[in-house]
Amino acid sequence: MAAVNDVVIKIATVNGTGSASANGLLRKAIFRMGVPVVGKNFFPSNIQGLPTWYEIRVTADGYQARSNRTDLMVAMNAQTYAKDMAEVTSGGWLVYDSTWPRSQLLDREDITVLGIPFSKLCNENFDGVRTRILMKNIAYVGAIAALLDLDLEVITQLLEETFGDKKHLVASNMEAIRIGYDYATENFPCPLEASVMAMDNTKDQVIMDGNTAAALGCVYAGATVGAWYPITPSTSLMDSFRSFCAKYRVDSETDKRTYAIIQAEDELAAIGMVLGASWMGARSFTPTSGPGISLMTEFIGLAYYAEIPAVIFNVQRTGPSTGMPTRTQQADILSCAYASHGDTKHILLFPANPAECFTTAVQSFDLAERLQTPVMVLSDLDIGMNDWMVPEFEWDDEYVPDRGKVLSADDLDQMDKFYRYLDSDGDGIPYRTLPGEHPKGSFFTRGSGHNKLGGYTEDGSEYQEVVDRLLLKWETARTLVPKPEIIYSKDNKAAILTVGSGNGGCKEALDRLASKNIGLNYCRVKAFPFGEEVKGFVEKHEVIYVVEQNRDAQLKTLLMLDIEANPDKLVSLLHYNGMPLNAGFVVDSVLKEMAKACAA
Amino acid sequence: MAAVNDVVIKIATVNGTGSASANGLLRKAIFRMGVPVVGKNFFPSNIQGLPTWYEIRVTADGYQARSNRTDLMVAMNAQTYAKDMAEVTSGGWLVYDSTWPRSQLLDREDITVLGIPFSKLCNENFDGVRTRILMKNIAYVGAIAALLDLDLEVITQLLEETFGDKKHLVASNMEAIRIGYDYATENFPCPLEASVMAMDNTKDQVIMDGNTAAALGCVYAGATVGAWYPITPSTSLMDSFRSFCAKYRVDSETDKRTYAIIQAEDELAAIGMVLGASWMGARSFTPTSGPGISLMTEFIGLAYYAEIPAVIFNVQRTGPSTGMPTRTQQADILSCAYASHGDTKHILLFPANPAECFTTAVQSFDLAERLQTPVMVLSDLDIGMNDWMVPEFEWDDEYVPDRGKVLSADDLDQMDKFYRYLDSDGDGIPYRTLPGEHPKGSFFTRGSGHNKLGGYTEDGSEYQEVVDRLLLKWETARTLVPKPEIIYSKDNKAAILTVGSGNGGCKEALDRLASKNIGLNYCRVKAFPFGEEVKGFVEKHEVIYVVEQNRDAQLKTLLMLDIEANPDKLVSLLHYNGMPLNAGFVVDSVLKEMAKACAA
Amino acid sequence: MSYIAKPKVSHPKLPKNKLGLTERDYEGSVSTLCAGCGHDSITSAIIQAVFELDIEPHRLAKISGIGCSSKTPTYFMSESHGFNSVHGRMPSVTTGANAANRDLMYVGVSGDGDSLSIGAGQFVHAIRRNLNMCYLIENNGVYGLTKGQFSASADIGSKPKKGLANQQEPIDAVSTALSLGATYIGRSFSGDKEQLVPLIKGAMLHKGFALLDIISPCVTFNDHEGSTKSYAHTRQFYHHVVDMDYIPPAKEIKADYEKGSAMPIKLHDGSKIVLRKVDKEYDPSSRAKAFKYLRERSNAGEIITGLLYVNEGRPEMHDLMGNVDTPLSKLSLDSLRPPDGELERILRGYR
Amino acid sequence: MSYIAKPKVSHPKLPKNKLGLTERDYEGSVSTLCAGCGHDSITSAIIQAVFELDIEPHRLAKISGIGCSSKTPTYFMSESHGFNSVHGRMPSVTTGANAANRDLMYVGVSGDGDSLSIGAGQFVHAIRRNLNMCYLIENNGVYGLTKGQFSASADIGSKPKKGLANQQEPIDAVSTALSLGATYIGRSFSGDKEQLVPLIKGAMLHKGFALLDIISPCVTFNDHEGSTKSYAHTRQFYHHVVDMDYIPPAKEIKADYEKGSAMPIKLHDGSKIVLRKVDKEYDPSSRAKAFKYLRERSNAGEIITGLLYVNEGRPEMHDLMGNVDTPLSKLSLDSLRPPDGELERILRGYR
Ligand SMILES: Cc1ncc(C[n+]2csc(CCOP(=O)(O)OP(=O)(O)O)c2C)c(N)n1
Ligand SMILES: Cc1ncc(C[n+]2csc(CCOP(=O)(O)OP(=O)(O)O)c2C)c(N)n1
Ligand code: SF4
Ligand code: SF4
Ligand SMILES: [Mg+2]
Ligand SMILES: [Mg+2]
Repeated sequence: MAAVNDVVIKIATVNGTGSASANGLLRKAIFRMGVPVVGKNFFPSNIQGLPTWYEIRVTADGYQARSNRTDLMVAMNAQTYAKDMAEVTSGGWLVYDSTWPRSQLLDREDITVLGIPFSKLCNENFDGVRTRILMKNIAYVGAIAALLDLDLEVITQLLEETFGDKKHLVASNMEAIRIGYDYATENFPCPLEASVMAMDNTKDQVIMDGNTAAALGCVYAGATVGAWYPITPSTSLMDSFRSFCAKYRVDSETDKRTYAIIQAEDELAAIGMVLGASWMGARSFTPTSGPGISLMTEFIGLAYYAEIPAVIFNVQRTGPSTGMPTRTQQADILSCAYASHGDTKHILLFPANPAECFTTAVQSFDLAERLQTPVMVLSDLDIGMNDWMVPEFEWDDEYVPDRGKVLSADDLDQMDKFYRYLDSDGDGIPYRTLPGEHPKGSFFTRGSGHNKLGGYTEDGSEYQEVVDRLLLKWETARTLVPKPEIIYSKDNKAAILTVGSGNGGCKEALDRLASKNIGLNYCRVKAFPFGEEVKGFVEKHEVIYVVEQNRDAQLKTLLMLDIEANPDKLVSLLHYNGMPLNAGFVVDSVLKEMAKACAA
Repeated sequence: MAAVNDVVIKIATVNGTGSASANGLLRKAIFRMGVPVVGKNFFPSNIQGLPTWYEIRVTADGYQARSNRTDLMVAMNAQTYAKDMAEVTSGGWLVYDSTWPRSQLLDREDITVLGIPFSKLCNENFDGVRTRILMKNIAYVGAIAALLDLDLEVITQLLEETFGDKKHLVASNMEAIRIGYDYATENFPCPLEASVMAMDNTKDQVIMDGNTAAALGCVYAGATVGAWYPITPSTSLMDSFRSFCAKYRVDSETDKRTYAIIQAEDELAAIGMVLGASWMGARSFTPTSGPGISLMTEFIGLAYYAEIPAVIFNVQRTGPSTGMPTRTQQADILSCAYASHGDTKHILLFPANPAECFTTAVQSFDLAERLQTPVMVLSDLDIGMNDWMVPEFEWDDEYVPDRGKVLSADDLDQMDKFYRYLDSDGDGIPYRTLPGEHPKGSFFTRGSGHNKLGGYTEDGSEYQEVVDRLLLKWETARTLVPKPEIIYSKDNKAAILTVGSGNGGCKEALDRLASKNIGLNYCRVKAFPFGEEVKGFVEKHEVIYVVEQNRDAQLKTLLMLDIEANPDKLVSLLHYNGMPLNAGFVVDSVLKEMAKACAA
Repeated sequence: MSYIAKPKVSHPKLPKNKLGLTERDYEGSVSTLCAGCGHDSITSAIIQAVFELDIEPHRLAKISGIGCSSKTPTYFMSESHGFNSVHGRMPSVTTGANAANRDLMYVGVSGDGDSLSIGAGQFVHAIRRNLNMCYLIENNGVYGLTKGQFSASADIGSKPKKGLANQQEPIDAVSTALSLGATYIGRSFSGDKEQLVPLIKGAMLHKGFALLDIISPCVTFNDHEGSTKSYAHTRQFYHHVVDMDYIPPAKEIKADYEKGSAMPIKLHDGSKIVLRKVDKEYDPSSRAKAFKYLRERSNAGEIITGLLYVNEGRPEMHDLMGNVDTPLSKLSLDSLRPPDGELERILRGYR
Repeated sequence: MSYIAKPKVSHPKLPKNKLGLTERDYEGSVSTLCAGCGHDSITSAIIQAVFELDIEPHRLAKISGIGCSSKTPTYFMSESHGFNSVHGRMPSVTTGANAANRDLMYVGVSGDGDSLSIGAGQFVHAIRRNLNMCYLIENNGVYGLTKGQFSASADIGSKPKKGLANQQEPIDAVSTALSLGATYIGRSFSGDKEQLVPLIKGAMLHKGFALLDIISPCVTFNDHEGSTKSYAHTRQFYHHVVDMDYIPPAKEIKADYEKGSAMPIKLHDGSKIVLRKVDKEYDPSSRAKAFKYLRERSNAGEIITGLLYVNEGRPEMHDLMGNVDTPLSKLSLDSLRPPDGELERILRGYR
């Protein structure tokens, strides 16, 4: 099935052996040749010594999801040879280190096995254990370059960019490239049928992971206080924020910082810090993942009820409990939507890729401050830690942040008396003040019963008045959150509806189904609560395939609850084994469900 | 509206002044006269000095809910005189301490105001500040005894039971009773039209609060490890467990205990302790309330996924956040059902009154051990802390606890090898072993990805096999949990469906509606997941009034999600101001909804 | 919370501070605590301290957890911003608030349950950061609001109203803070206003984490015979070891201190505190020695009070982080963004 | 977790203990930690200790939180029950387990992140209860599993691989445990098996809370120059202060200890430990003095190791509670119910 500019390369190595930079070099080289790529990392939940895979999909069409093929397997890890070979798609190739013979590799006749003595070659050409290991990685890049006909100029240039002044490193790396390249060229018919051919499909595109993009969004939103507790797969979000801040938030004269990153003692403290900072008027956020959300539950309820802005990035991983920390899933939707005891509901935003992580991050602060409530950005490991090709982000230098209804000292001067929880505008959103601004602005923030004036109460009707207003605010939120992406293929009765990282696989599936003459409409929700558009879309269709990455149909659940979508027409296609979604799953499932419906 | 044996007495005092025992005396006296009573406490979230009310409903019919009348107000708290007077139902009476004149009491002409100089009388007859305060409380009991024609013999007997050998206390209390009694008899026409007349409607009944009953259930279930962190309104559950244990669980010879109550450092630790103890094979539980549940969230997910039994009593209070800790609500249903990140769902049991708290407590351990998963008993402040008249609990001395699938040392001896998560019986429930029992029984408990053998895994399909089995276990749970209470009045198309403490008010409403010729069917769910019976009931009806005590229709939510109940026929009647439900609310709301439906 | 409206009468003859405010102006709502509760005395000491320090009410933020003690921020400074958060989590909220706005003064009020049980983790980590705040533990040895269970500060052998004496080792806030490096540590007693007011003043002005562990008897649940946190017991075993005077910026040190026993320390705003050592052996500048002294004395049943350790030298959180002087919350968002057009440059690195 | 199947070869010549087991029988799955990780050395010290103590594997429960360190229970004693719980919550799970079954031996394995940050509250409260367990902190100054952030045990001035040196006061597990009253406190180093093995044996047999704070370098993230938790730094500044020997029940104390420096202590099972004081000034029976000594030495940059404090006298949790000797989990449920017919009597009180 592999073809020119439509190949899936998978590299099997051991973690901690430095293969990440070699894999990145490979991915970038293809991208620089103008050919779209997708890069996915499959790594274990440990630090060193276990099998790890990097998958590069070369996709002229620019699809964003993983493919369920493996055309060219580079099996560098003896522990997983057997498994890796089994995975190669019929007609594909397997490259392995033939320094040691592997007779079991002759098992499959439907694939081509290419042995390259990487270790031997590197031992002959390089000194030092560490160098030899690193160079072996570069050497397989060289071999792949030959097999797929990559542009060596581009590779050279990338190495130069990486090592800059360190010319000797450029030289030694190029030597390793050559070793692999030459061996392949001499021993095999290069290039393979499936190769990479320069084109012009990556213009104005970048390759980035979602955590970096979200961090950049936080910088652009003007966030100043980031509190967090490390947890995979959200850690790199704060790491990136720290790097950007080191660059853009240090006063060049005084060397002083205009940001505070606080590594909290745990997630309970991290969210407490965010609430404290937001209360003071700073834009503040915390990145975390499932277990962290569970620990933040009590504070999230306080923020909801006391109406304090907060931005929480939940980079979801496979649950429940510790689950599989290095695998992806979308299974925190329900627990985030209704986090905390008592009557609560929370705004969720669902970016679908790194580009949206950037814009959604900015939006999340605007919405949190406008609505005075926690906003949770639900990304996942696939978006957060994998390499996506996305259009260059745009930034409007005229952007005016929405700080919401905050009374200034002047406003307060002109007021008789300030009451915190009055709904003066009829939109369910009260006015707030910032501590320290003005003597008249003081009020008491509390999670205990309070009335609309902000006073403590145990009076049932005063209490009820406030929680009822929160429902009105929810309706306002519905009008402010991002609208879904909707695509009509033709005016038919069936559609696919998905969320977040389901987007890539579903869109590709739409194309594939269309090629089978099945034209489905498409809706990708971007936020909870759902607005009119989602409701209208659901109502308009007779069958909606709800594609999501969890076991319990959590998105479907929200559709049923928030817009009373009729469950009879919502057909769940659930993918939750921890791997990113691929179009094949969607296509197969849709076809199966269609067949079932016909049979019934 | 008040009539003989149908009176609502409300006593307004200040907390910390010892009125609780006087109020208890009054309630018991009526009960001992064979007349059913309901006792509700409305107290502030502080310790001393704020207004507090005790409401006694005298109800020949034996209704269990509050009434929305106040026939006889005993206004002992000057701070709340005005409010208290305003609350008296037209035609009712207000008793106040006339030691100081209260001219504003003449405001209402539709009620009768009776002044009794309690303070003056007590100052004349007793010495010491504390004694005078306490005796003033007893004196109002005396006055009410005269006004309502209570049996002084019964009161004397109760005082004798209370004070036992301390004859002088009996005497002084009886003197206080006399003072109030005589003043009322001499100055007012006693008894009032609404009075209490001895009958025989309390045979085989007891008066108890739900926390005491649940604690007794834990004792009978054989619970040995109780870990907790104090929180209103669940605290008295552990207090009662401690008292019962002090009596029944201390070895008479060695003076040693067969129970461990651990006051944890917080709720995270409390649930951790429960899991540790359950893992070791002890029956273990924790009582808590909303904020505690939020803090337990992470561990609850671990228990679900690692399949560890746990019993959690959630005595619900008004949320969100700290909310109103001394007011009731049923607003943790949703957060308990889906507690924790990732795909999880949990078994909920809903007792409706103290008698059911007793049986449900026992059941909860059986179910938790049978199903190897957390079971949450959702009570509330109304059930847990108020005085309910319920039939004497029954206990079958032949009761055989269900310890679930635990392999004994003998079983293990005969096995080749033990694997923790195999579904050998096809019901989704694997076998477990207890640490220390047998060398072959050892296994590794973890919240991280594991396969059916109990081994660590990061393999998608191995992971999925286990979480899919958990769904099968859920279906087994569905068949094991308690069935709903269903009452058919006639074969009509409309019904009331409720849960927990909604029971009393709804049943009374059924009677009242029936008297208006509106005959509704009735279903009270006792557990989540819902079984066939609930599903059948919902399907059979065209309109179902879902009565629940929260803002967001959380029970309706579960019906929609768990049995895909059609929301169109579920009409929510929501009562969530923190006060216990009363029948009037249900009747009025049903009538209003019926009118709306007719108009539409 | 109270049903009694607070009388807002003007009292022309009450003394005024530099801001023209009277002590009344620093009061809050009427307390709803039990009559005689130690916490109310601490409230009034706070009011006196802030009045005398001429603090602008709206420039002070008062933060608490949950408990009788944590309710007290409602009872002082009604013109200040208050935040009654969740149980045990006052430190994190204060950390975030302070990170956002370093210019305000932060007073955290907590209980022994709030800080030493559920909040123990946050308590120790706020100390580690040398968070610039005044942290008050109103310590009664019990959970007042949930009706009298022992807290982690209950002493071994202390008897409850009924039931068995406590057998668990107490967590002593002072020695914990010493072992973690808090930079201003005092212990006092709600019934000793004379000692308490200057301690609070110093704590408010100290730049860094200032802890005051204040024994504050719970009259309802822990003031009986046999309780080691009762008024009677505290009075009996109470020892001043290092008292202090607070001297405002302008004033000179005048009092005639006995040589060797007085130790003046300059605070960051120019004011001074003078330590007066009652026990000359005591060294309030050494964590190691202070700890040893305290343990030995507390083994002997003594309650050692006063300003027990102080270190004006250690940088507080913002300085440890190297932050700008302007509060982060006051920076305009525009100034926080990379320059116009910079995004394009950044993105070039991702091609 | 590993893809390599563990070879299950029999080794007839390996030495056997009293139970007829070899050290091999106390091993677990193959470690998936980084080659050279200190934690693996601790695992092997544990294996040696339990082998030599003749412990029946299934009578020991091993419990952990989350982290590289918390993974290690998989790598020893595969015939024991293990519980890899959630991050920072090993103490509570162990408390509950022990409450239910006091007869097993409990080994808790934790990391500095697991115990001193997220788990700080549970850590201190387990100490307060004098929970009968052996609590190991595999202390590397960083969060290994999340890739090298500083933990709360990082020393001031310790440098990360890149970025700025740590400025926050460390939480020292040993002095915290001293201030809270743990009854057996030791510090050691993963690279010093000779010291470690007897310390672990004593900790396992001690009746009460035994803490071992074991410096265990993280070769991947915290073993570079400038790190104060590296192999090199630890070796350089490492001082034995009180070493100990473990002497099994039957054996007599034979070795010839220098007078005044040896201190024999009898453990509850009849075995003995003999403390050998390297620094004769040191007093491992006084919390006050030990604390002072440790702080002063650590101020001087020394890493003080050995059995630093021990108190065999304080009752452990069950004895504090007055519980029966039989494990609660072994009592038949029937025996726990009030006698037949008693319910009726109870209910009479509610009429
Ligand atoms: C998460 C949570 N758990 C439990 C409670 C119940 N609770 C309220 S106050 C309190 C203890 C207060 O003790 P302390 O901090 O010593 O304050 P005090 O009342 O003694 O002044 C508890 C356990 C709560 N509010 N939140
Ligand atoms: C609630 C929660 N937050 C965060 C994490 C992520 N996490 C896993 S291990 C770890 C730190 C481990 O550090 P330490 O205990 O010192 O162990 P080490 O890896 O250094 O041995 C963290 C933060 C988690 N698993 N759970
Ligand atoms: S219960 Fe105790 S702590 Fe609470 S207000 Fe009353 S006296 Fe104070
Ligand atoms: S990362 Fe560090 S702590 Fe973790 S296994 Fe590797 S060396 Fe050990
Ligand atoms: Mg207290
Ligand atoms: Mg560590």
